[in-house]
Amino acid sequence: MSAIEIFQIWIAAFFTLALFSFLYRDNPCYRLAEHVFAGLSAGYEVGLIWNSVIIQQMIDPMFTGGEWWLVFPGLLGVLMFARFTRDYHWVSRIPLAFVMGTTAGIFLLSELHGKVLPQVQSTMRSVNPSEGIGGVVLSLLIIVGVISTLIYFYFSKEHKGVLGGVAKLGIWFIMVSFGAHFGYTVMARISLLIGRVQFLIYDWGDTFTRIFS
Amino acid sequence: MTFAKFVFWLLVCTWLVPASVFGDTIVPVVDSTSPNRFQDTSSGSVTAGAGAASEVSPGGGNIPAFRTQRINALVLVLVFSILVLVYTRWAKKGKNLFIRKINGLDAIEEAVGRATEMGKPVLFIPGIQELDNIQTIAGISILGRVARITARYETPLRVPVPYPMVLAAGQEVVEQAYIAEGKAEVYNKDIVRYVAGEQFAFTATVNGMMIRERPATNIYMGAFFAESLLLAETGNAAGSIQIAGTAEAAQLPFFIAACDYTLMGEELYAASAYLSREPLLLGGLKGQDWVKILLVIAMIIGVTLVSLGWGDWYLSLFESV
Amino acid sequence: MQAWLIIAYGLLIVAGVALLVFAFRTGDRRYLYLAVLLFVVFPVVIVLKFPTEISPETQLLYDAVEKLPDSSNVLLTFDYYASTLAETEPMSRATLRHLFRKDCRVLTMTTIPLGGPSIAERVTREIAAEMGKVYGVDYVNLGYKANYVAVLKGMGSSIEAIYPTDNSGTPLAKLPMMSRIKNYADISFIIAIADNDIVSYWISIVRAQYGTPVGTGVTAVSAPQYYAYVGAGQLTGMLGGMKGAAEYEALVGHPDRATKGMTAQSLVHLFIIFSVVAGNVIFLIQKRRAGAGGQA
Amino acid sequence: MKTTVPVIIAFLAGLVMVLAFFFDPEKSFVGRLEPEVLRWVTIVGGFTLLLGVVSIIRVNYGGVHRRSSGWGYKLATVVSVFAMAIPAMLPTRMSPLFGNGPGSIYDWLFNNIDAPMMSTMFAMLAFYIASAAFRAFRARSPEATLLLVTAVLVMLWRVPMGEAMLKGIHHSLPEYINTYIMGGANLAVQRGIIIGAALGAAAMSLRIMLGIERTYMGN
Repeated sequence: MSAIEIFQIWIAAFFTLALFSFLYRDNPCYRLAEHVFAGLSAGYEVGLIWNSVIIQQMIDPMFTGGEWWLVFPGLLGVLMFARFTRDYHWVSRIPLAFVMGTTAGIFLLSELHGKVLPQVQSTMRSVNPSEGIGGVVLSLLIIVGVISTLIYFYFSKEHKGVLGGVAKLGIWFIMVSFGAHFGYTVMARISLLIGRVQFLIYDWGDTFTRIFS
Repeated sequence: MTFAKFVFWLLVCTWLVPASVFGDTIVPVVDSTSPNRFQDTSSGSVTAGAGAASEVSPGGGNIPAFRTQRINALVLVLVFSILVLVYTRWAKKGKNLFIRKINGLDAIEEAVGRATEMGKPVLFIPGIQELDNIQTIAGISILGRVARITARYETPLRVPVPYPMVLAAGQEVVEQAYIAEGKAEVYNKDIVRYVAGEQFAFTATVNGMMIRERPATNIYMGAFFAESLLLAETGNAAGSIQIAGTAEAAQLPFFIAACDYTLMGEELYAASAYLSREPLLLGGLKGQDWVKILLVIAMIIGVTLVSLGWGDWYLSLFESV
Repeated sequence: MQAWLIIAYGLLIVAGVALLVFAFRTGDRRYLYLAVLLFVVFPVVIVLKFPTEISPETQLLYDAVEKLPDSSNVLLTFDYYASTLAETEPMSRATLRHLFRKDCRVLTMTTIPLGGPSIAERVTREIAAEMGKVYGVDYVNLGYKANYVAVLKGMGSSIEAIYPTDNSGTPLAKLPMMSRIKNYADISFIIAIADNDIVSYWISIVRAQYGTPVGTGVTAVSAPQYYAYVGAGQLTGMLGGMKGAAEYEALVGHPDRATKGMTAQSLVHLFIIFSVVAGNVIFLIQKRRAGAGGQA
Repeated sequence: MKTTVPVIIAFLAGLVMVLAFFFDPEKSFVGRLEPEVLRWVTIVGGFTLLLGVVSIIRVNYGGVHRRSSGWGYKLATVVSVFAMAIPAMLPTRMSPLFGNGPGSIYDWLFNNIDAPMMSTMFAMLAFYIASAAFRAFRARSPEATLLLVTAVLVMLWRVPMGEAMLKGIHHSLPEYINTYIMGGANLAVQRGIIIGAALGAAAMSLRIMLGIERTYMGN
């Protein structure tokens, strides 16, 4: 293990411990780690966007690929800075509207086509007794669960009477699902912590033996 | 735009214009198996993508390059748009539309009031995604409504955002809200501020903010992932009232566990309409409800047909390629 | 089991219960944090080994590797981010040990841009040093290339076209091992270790279109969705989460981090369940008392 | 003008995406326009990043300049931004330390400081999930009890010791949990939420495209 490797492990160990210390209380070490973390990740974003967007998707295609029209999205981006002016403040809404409109157009169809259709389709399951008792129970559970959950979200009527009953069933289903999901996730989170603790004990701990031997 | 105009334009644009102007059959068939294309499909199914590409050509009839196998999506979009717009139009005419109470949303005004009394800030987080996610846009719309309330009471507002376009949109929305309430002089450019573009760096900063400034109210509206519980637990420890809303089904259990109120799934999208009390926006919710009923009916028909063994043709109507 | 181990773990449990009582009494969640920390650190330092029952999916992967002719060419992927190292890295280490022991030639690659290549370098070099293997002869790290679908498909015709050089910039032509590996046809087995959906691409592109058998190691969260593939024979074996990794370590006969982590994982998990149940019992007792008080 | 132009632009941008969905990506004009529009969005976003940098520098440098409380931390943020961003923006041909490839300063800072901190924040969830479970899973009402019971059952099922215990109660109990709770009730609810949310998102998209919802312009 070289000196530089030991140094790297110590840096990582310091920031790891500094962040963990927040669990006890806010303190200068956490504050330092938090501020460095924020700065680095903003810088990371700048480096990423500069290299993968500005250079690779705009400058390179413009100058080496001859795609001169990419100057327009560039100008559209510049309009964003109109917000710093007094009279043409509203112009910055144009790039925003462009981005929001595109997002809306994509989601209108990706949600209806990519989510609603396949999810509705796979809910149409057979409840024919030939599926066996287990199969029928499972199908019924899914069909009733989907429908009652959808009804729970129905906005147009007060949840009373039959509607109220179905919505109540919906909330029971929702609770079972949330409990299951929560319980299922616990283990994965624990293994993340084990990973950090193993880093501290094995890797960082190892550097002590190297230093003192 | 009125409903009739919309349908007219939709028809013109989806059928006639492309058919006569844009659809060119001159371009030779490009190798449809080029791998780059699959990256863009959100379905994640590689084979489906390949199948879709090769099935295209002649089925389109006289409309070149139209993907006939997506006609079911077109029907769904049309039915959906018509229902939403019919109700929007009725709402505009002044028809009284009933919308049931949504607890989490009624709590917002109360929670802001509490912050005002305590003289502490309201913290609003419009999710951790960029403006290219519709949940972020929903979050930004809700921010506009919340900013009106904070402007009215002159309650301090903090909006840390993880991405620059959300920053731009957020600043615009908040500034306009303060102007609309006649409180332009209270507005400050740093209400909405950019904080670290990475999920966990953002979380670390916001957590620090929560413990140091102890906001009276935390509102989370938008797309959240693993950081949902990190934020909500810290807010809970800091003693803030917390209201969350997200359409990420996987994060709902954690918000439910740590927040006082949670808007689930579509309630997030309904929130901006609900808070605005504008009939125009509320009308849309009614239309949406109708589609829901139609889908439930469609499912029941489907289950019956499939159980009787006659369902294959019916299921194929819902095929998404 | 030695007596002192029993005493040590007995004390640990007593401490856990005591912290839980404090947490309940004071409402201060930091007692709980401390208990969780204790239950994670303790088993990592003082190892207590539970017998491991090998699941059929793990056995399937082990057998598939075991049946490979000696000196086969195998592709091992490092498709995971640094955040899931605890589950995935032990899988890489255990499979790598097994492959090297069988004198397989190991080719590694990653579809994760940041972190992926350096994890692959670190792990392979460490295990290679341990087993006396030589870079370029026994193993090669290809590193990362963008656009994974194109990469996965392109390697079917020519690996060199996608990766002209290895991760450190050496042309593949200069690495002796690569003279015998041109594309998937020269690779006998693929082990994809991943914390994301990439495994389904290894199945649908590589297994389905080129016929090379694929085995996998995935995180516990995503494991359930891959059982169906194992059942259908599209995946030749699977390691699920830290448990799968621990099982493989047991099979290879070299217990490592996963085996040590498993005890911690089970203990913390059981502690959380216990704390929830105990919290409710106390809550119900208090409620009953308050109820009785109210009526009197 | 101030609202009409943005509304029209939003409508047209959305329309391109809607049309592109129905037409062949290579054989139609809109189909080929789609990736171009998406690239434009990316580039606009790239330019906007400068706004973000201005914001983070103003908030932090302002504090340093005024020597307000905690200005030292704010200085750390400013220094970190530049330490990461500037070498990454310089071309690699000047020095292998520049750019964002392996061996660059950018790569080193990411692997040795950023990545460990990301993993650590992620790992803190273990503590939070324990305390959230302890506090929230109480049998306060019938609904909360349902949540509690399923959570405990599923948690038991996930560890070998717990699974053995469940098997002791009924030999196929673990299998039932997998089939009927995870693959039944849980799947059904996720599906219901996904369908409902998709309808909500589609309605929201429609409102934006048609200029009914224009909060982003202050209306």
